[in-house]
Amino acid sequence: MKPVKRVEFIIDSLMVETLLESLSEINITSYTVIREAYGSGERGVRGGDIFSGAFDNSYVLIACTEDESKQIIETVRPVLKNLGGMCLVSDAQWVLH
Amino acid sequence: MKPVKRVEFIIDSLMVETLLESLSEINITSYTVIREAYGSGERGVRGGDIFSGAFDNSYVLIACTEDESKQIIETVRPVLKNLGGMCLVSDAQWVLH
Amino acid sequence: MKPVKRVEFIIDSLMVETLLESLSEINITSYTVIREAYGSGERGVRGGDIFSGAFDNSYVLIACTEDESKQIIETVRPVLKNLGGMCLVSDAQWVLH
Amino acid sequence: MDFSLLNNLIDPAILFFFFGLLAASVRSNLEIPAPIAKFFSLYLLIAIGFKGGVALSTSGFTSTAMIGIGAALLMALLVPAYSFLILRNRTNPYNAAAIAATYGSISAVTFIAAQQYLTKNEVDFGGYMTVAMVLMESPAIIMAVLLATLVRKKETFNPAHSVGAAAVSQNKPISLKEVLHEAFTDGAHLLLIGSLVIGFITGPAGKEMMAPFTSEIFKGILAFFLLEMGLLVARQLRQSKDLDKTLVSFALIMPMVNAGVAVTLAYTLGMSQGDTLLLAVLAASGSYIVVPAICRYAIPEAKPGVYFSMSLAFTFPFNIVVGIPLYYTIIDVLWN
Amino acid sequence: MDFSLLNNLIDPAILFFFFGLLAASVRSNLEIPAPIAKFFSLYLLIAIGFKGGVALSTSGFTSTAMIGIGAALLMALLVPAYSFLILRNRTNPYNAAAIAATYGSISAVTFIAAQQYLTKNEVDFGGYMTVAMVLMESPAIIMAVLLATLVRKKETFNPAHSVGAAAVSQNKPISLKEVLHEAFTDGAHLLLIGSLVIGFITGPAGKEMMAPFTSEIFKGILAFFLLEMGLLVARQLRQSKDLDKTLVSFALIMPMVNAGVAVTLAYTLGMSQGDTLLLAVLAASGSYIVVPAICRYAIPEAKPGVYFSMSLAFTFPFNIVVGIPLYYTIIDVLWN
Amino acid sequence: MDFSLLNNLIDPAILFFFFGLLAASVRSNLEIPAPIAKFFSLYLLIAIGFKGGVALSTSGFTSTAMIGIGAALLMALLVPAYSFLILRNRTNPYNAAAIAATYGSISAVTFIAAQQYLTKNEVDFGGYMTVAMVLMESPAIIMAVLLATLVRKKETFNPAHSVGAAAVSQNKPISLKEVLHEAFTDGAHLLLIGSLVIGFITGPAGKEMMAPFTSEIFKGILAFFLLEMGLLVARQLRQSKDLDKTLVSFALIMPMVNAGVAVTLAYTLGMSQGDTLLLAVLAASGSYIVVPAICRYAIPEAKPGVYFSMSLAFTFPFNIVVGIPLYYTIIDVLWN
Ligand SMILES: Nc1ncnc2c1ncn2[C@@H]1O[C@H](COP(=O)(O)O)[C@@H](O)[C@H]1O
Ligand SMILES: Nc1ncnc2c1ncn2[C@@H]1O[C@H](COP(=O)(O)O)[C@@H](O)[C@H]1O
Ligand SMILES: Nc1ncnc2c1ncn2[C@@H]1O[C@H](COP(=O)(O)O)[C@@H](O)[C@H]1O
Ligand code: NA
Ligand code: NA
Ligand code: NA
Repeated sequence: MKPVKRVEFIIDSLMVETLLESLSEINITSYTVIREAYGSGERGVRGGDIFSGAFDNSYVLIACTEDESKQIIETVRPVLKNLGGMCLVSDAQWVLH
Repeated sequence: MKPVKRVEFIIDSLMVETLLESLSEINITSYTVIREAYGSGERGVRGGDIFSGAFDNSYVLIACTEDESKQIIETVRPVLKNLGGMCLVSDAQWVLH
Repeated sequence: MKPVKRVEFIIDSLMVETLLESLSEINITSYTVIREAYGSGERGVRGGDIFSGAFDNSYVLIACTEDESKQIIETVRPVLKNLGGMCLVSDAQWVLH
Repeated sequence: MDFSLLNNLIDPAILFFFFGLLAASVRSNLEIPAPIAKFFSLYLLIAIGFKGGVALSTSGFTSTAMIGIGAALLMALLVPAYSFLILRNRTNPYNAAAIAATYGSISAVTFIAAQQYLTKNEVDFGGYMTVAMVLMESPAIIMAVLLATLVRKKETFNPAHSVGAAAVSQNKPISLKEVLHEAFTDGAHLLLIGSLVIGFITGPAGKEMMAPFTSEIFKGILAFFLLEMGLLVARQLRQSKDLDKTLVSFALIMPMVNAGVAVTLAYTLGMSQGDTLLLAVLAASGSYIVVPAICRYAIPEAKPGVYFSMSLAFTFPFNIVVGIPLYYTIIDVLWN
Repeated sequence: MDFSLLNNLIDPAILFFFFGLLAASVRSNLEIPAPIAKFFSLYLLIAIGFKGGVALSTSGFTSTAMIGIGAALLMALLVPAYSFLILRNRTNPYNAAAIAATYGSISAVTFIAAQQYLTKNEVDFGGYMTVAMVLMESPAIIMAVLLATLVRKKETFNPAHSVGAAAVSQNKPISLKEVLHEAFTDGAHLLLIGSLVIGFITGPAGKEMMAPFTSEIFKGILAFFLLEMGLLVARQLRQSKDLDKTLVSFALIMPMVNAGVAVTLAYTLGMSQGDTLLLAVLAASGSYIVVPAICRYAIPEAKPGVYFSMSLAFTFPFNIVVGIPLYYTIIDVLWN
Repeated sequence: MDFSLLNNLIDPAILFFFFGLLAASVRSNLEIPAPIAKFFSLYLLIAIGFKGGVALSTSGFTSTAMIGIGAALLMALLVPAYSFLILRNRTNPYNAAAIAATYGSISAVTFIAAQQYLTKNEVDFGGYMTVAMVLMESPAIIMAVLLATLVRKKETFNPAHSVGAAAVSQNKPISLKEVLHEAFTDGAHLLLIGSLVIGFITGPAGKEMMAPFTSEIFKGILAFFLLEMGLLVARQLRQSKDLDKTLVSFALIMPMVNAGVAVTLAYTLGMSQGDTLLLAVLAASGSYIVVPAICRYAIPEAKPGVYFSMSLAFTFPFNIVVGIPLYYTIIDVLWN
């Protein structure tokens, strides 16, 4: 087991692809995405309806080192600022295999 | 970054709407829901089949202050008691944007 | 509230059923599964396409005691080794009900 | 006309059901995505309700219709009553109440399979039997809730017996009003009623517009859905290995008993052969959609795994494979 | 021929819309799985686009077609312009711009309902009106973005007024180029164009191959989709209880104003009755798919809840239930 | 009859494939929800299997059928054998084995496209070719597993070469028995077999019941599915920018080589033109569903990205766009 940072964020589904591309540019290529999350926040209710995914959120989970987590945050923050969402960072143990 | 509580719970999908309404009454209006989780617990296997969502669980994630987390727990607990499910609370850092 | 371990792992959807059966043999029968996660890791992009679920990941969450968490890890590790995926362990508080 | 078992079995839709059973039992990774299966289930409800409504709009509420509907309502009260009496001392009384509700109510897919069987054998039946089906959902649920309340009252005097269950029930038992709300607003139930009413209002003109969707591709979607049912039944069978012998026997024998009562009743009332088969199938089938969904709230002390498995893993395939042709063979002998 | 309101309402598809409204308002748990609803929405776009393309391939781009398309384009510029002028001082100016775009653009489902209405009443209409619909999507969006840019410029001189909004807008406002890219590559929009072109290329031969899918089962799928729309509208209505009275009035009155302008224009240009109804409906309807999707990026200062609710919860049902037969009744009087 | 490239391309289903390619390449947000795409894929398997079974039930297992099936089996052994020999030294040997399996097996959608092409050009073909398709899935997989085992044995003697791969393989390599189980119980494979058998059992009577679903709306659903395939191919192409030149050439040239071998074989055996095109397309196409799903377990040392991309992003579009009309033109010349 090795200590890692567990970065999770909720963003607009339409931004996921773009964001993952930005992350791959800073060599973050490991992640997990769960589509079709919906929710509510400062900008009101979002998702749960059918319209072209435009109002759907996605949940993204990344396990990484502390340094990487900082880089991820810097990449995600402007997206959150512009289009809403949230990002949490917590501690976890990575099971080596 | 600001420390927050990360409250997550699994409840029967049919209760999600009602529960979110109860939460909004105590001014908790930020949350994320992932539908179509399934699982197993004390009450046996639940979900994964097709029947009208009746046996489906939903996963709800809320980032909030410690005080809010206590209020949420009090709202969720009776639902868990009646219809099963689980609720976990952990620590996280909220990325300010 | 009682302290628990929060074990979460991402594995190939096709392995979920088999794995859950292995877990039930060691008396771990409480879990939550979210299907249709997709992601990327050492083995490249996985999932997000339509083909028979073969490339889809699933997200599994288990709240358990520390001892149980060790057993779970031992059961999951060979699957991760063979077919990829990841497993994180963190701390949480279980809301009693 | 050959009403043999085999004749029923070579229907492609039924064969897809067997194929599903087989695929799941060799542990194939074949699966119908859940949203698709839900869609099929909604589709079948719409199609069956709509067609019933249209049929009703041409036939009207004749006395034949009233007799058919009345007989169905009677069965919806009788079946849960005697089921509960039979099971009360043989299993946990809460389970008994929930099982009573399950068997008092109906399985729409079994009803559809019976209609297909009749159509194939060119036997007529009335659109009002769909109304009968709709009306059979709720009485069973209400009876079961009343039974459970009765059990709960008894338990309070005798708390030593089942501490766990009593603890649950003390915890704000759901009111009959809430149960009725759940029963009537349940999606599947409401959709059936809505489609029936729409079919009734729009009549043959509406039918013509909707026919390619609600009638022509019906068989194909039914086949697809039965494939999913086969997969599901086989998986449920695997999970219910440890189901009580008594309950398994109940799930396999009661359909015949209930069908027998229904056939006797229909015979006495002079119902037609087609309507009689449908009544028999309504009585013989158990709900695995609406009732389990409601009983979880209404009778939280009962184990969903039990009544759901009985109805889905045993009674459903029994009726599809053996029951329908069997009941019809008997009806055919009696009526001629 | 009876163009009464009732005649429109007894269409099964419209009845399913009402049923959806009802089911959601009694808080039924009825729901169409999201992927299915998305599929229906894609299906309708393909079917409508394809059929329009086929129709166009037989009629060709005649002067009648050009007039219809031209009139639509004019409406797509006029509607957002005067809508913005009306709303500018009555609500937040960013909201005003987004609402202008919403009403300048169109609702494909309303268009489909109008086509169904015409077909049922055996009134002809041109395939080029589908082209007109497609072309109406973008101008409104572009105008709205320009308006928002204007508002943003003003705000910078007068920052005290709306600090929050200004803060957002300073934060890299999206460029017109990006907006255009979003507008043209939006899935719904592109699919409509693609299907139109494919229908045009393959013509009647293609139609024959595709007809069972794109035409015959169309009504059934439309009924299913309108059921979902009913559920959605009712839920949206619940969420928009606190919507400003002014905006609600706008959402209910403007459709009639826009239809009136469109009918006048069509009358002047000598368009046919069928084409005129379609033009009126295009003008009267508001977008709840493409435009809200794009405005979130293009005018992030506006509240999606507002314009989305206005168009979905008020204007859409108004047009479906009252608007279409009303506009046609007027057209029928004027033209004869 | 005009077997030109253009004639194939103006099929609406093929045009939707191009449209999908285009939409994804302009980075549209157009997407078919995954469960819907999976449903279409299941639907196509059922429809194709069922129709093949019905055809077989009328024609029976004649010697013509046996020759067609035999030829297909021969191709299923030949193609992986020579593919492996060609690739062995040009890429990682595990990848070579997996690619061999991929190309030895088949693409059902390509097969369907070829059937559509023949139907459109009014050329007959036998239902047994569907049996041939089904039988071609497994031999290729078995061969590939045997090849991989061979490679593994060699590696153990020479561990320095590829430490990583050896490490993986030491880690409980999956047994041939397990692989066979996976291959035969794979959902797609099993569904094809099941539908074939059901079609065979129910024959023309079953066909009549199922036709509106399995035949009439087939073209529309195929169009929808090919739209999704277009989106997917374009995205896969983007991801496989760094694919080895050698492998890309293989993916584009081998289809023609394999088709050539198949045509020669068919010519020698005196097969009909229609059957020959189908055999050529079976030989020329590569699997991107069943084989990649199984190779991940059976040959974990190989990179799924590689063989999946080759077959989906290069070979599939090549066959759909160029291959089918090209092969048929050649066959038409040779046979007349
Ligand atoms: N405190 C929170 N807890 C959980 N999810 C949140 C929270 N705040 C925002 N979200 C999610 O992020 C999305 C956008 O948030 P916002 O930008 O605040 O409207 C919401 O629709 C939620 O899904
Ligand atoms: N220990 C656990 N870990 C993860 N999920 C759980 C756990 N216990 C319960 N759940 C989830 O909560 C649902 C209801 O639990 P129960 O009321 O215990 O049957 C289950 O179907 C699971 O999805
Ligand atoms: N660091 C990570 N963070 C989040 N998810 C991961 C990570 N590494 C692997 N995964 C998930 O596990 C799957 C298999 O990983 P791998 O075996 O590394 O290819 C990926 O497709 C991801 O969904
Ligand atoms: Na019954
Ligand atoms: Na408009
Ligand atoms: Na091949």
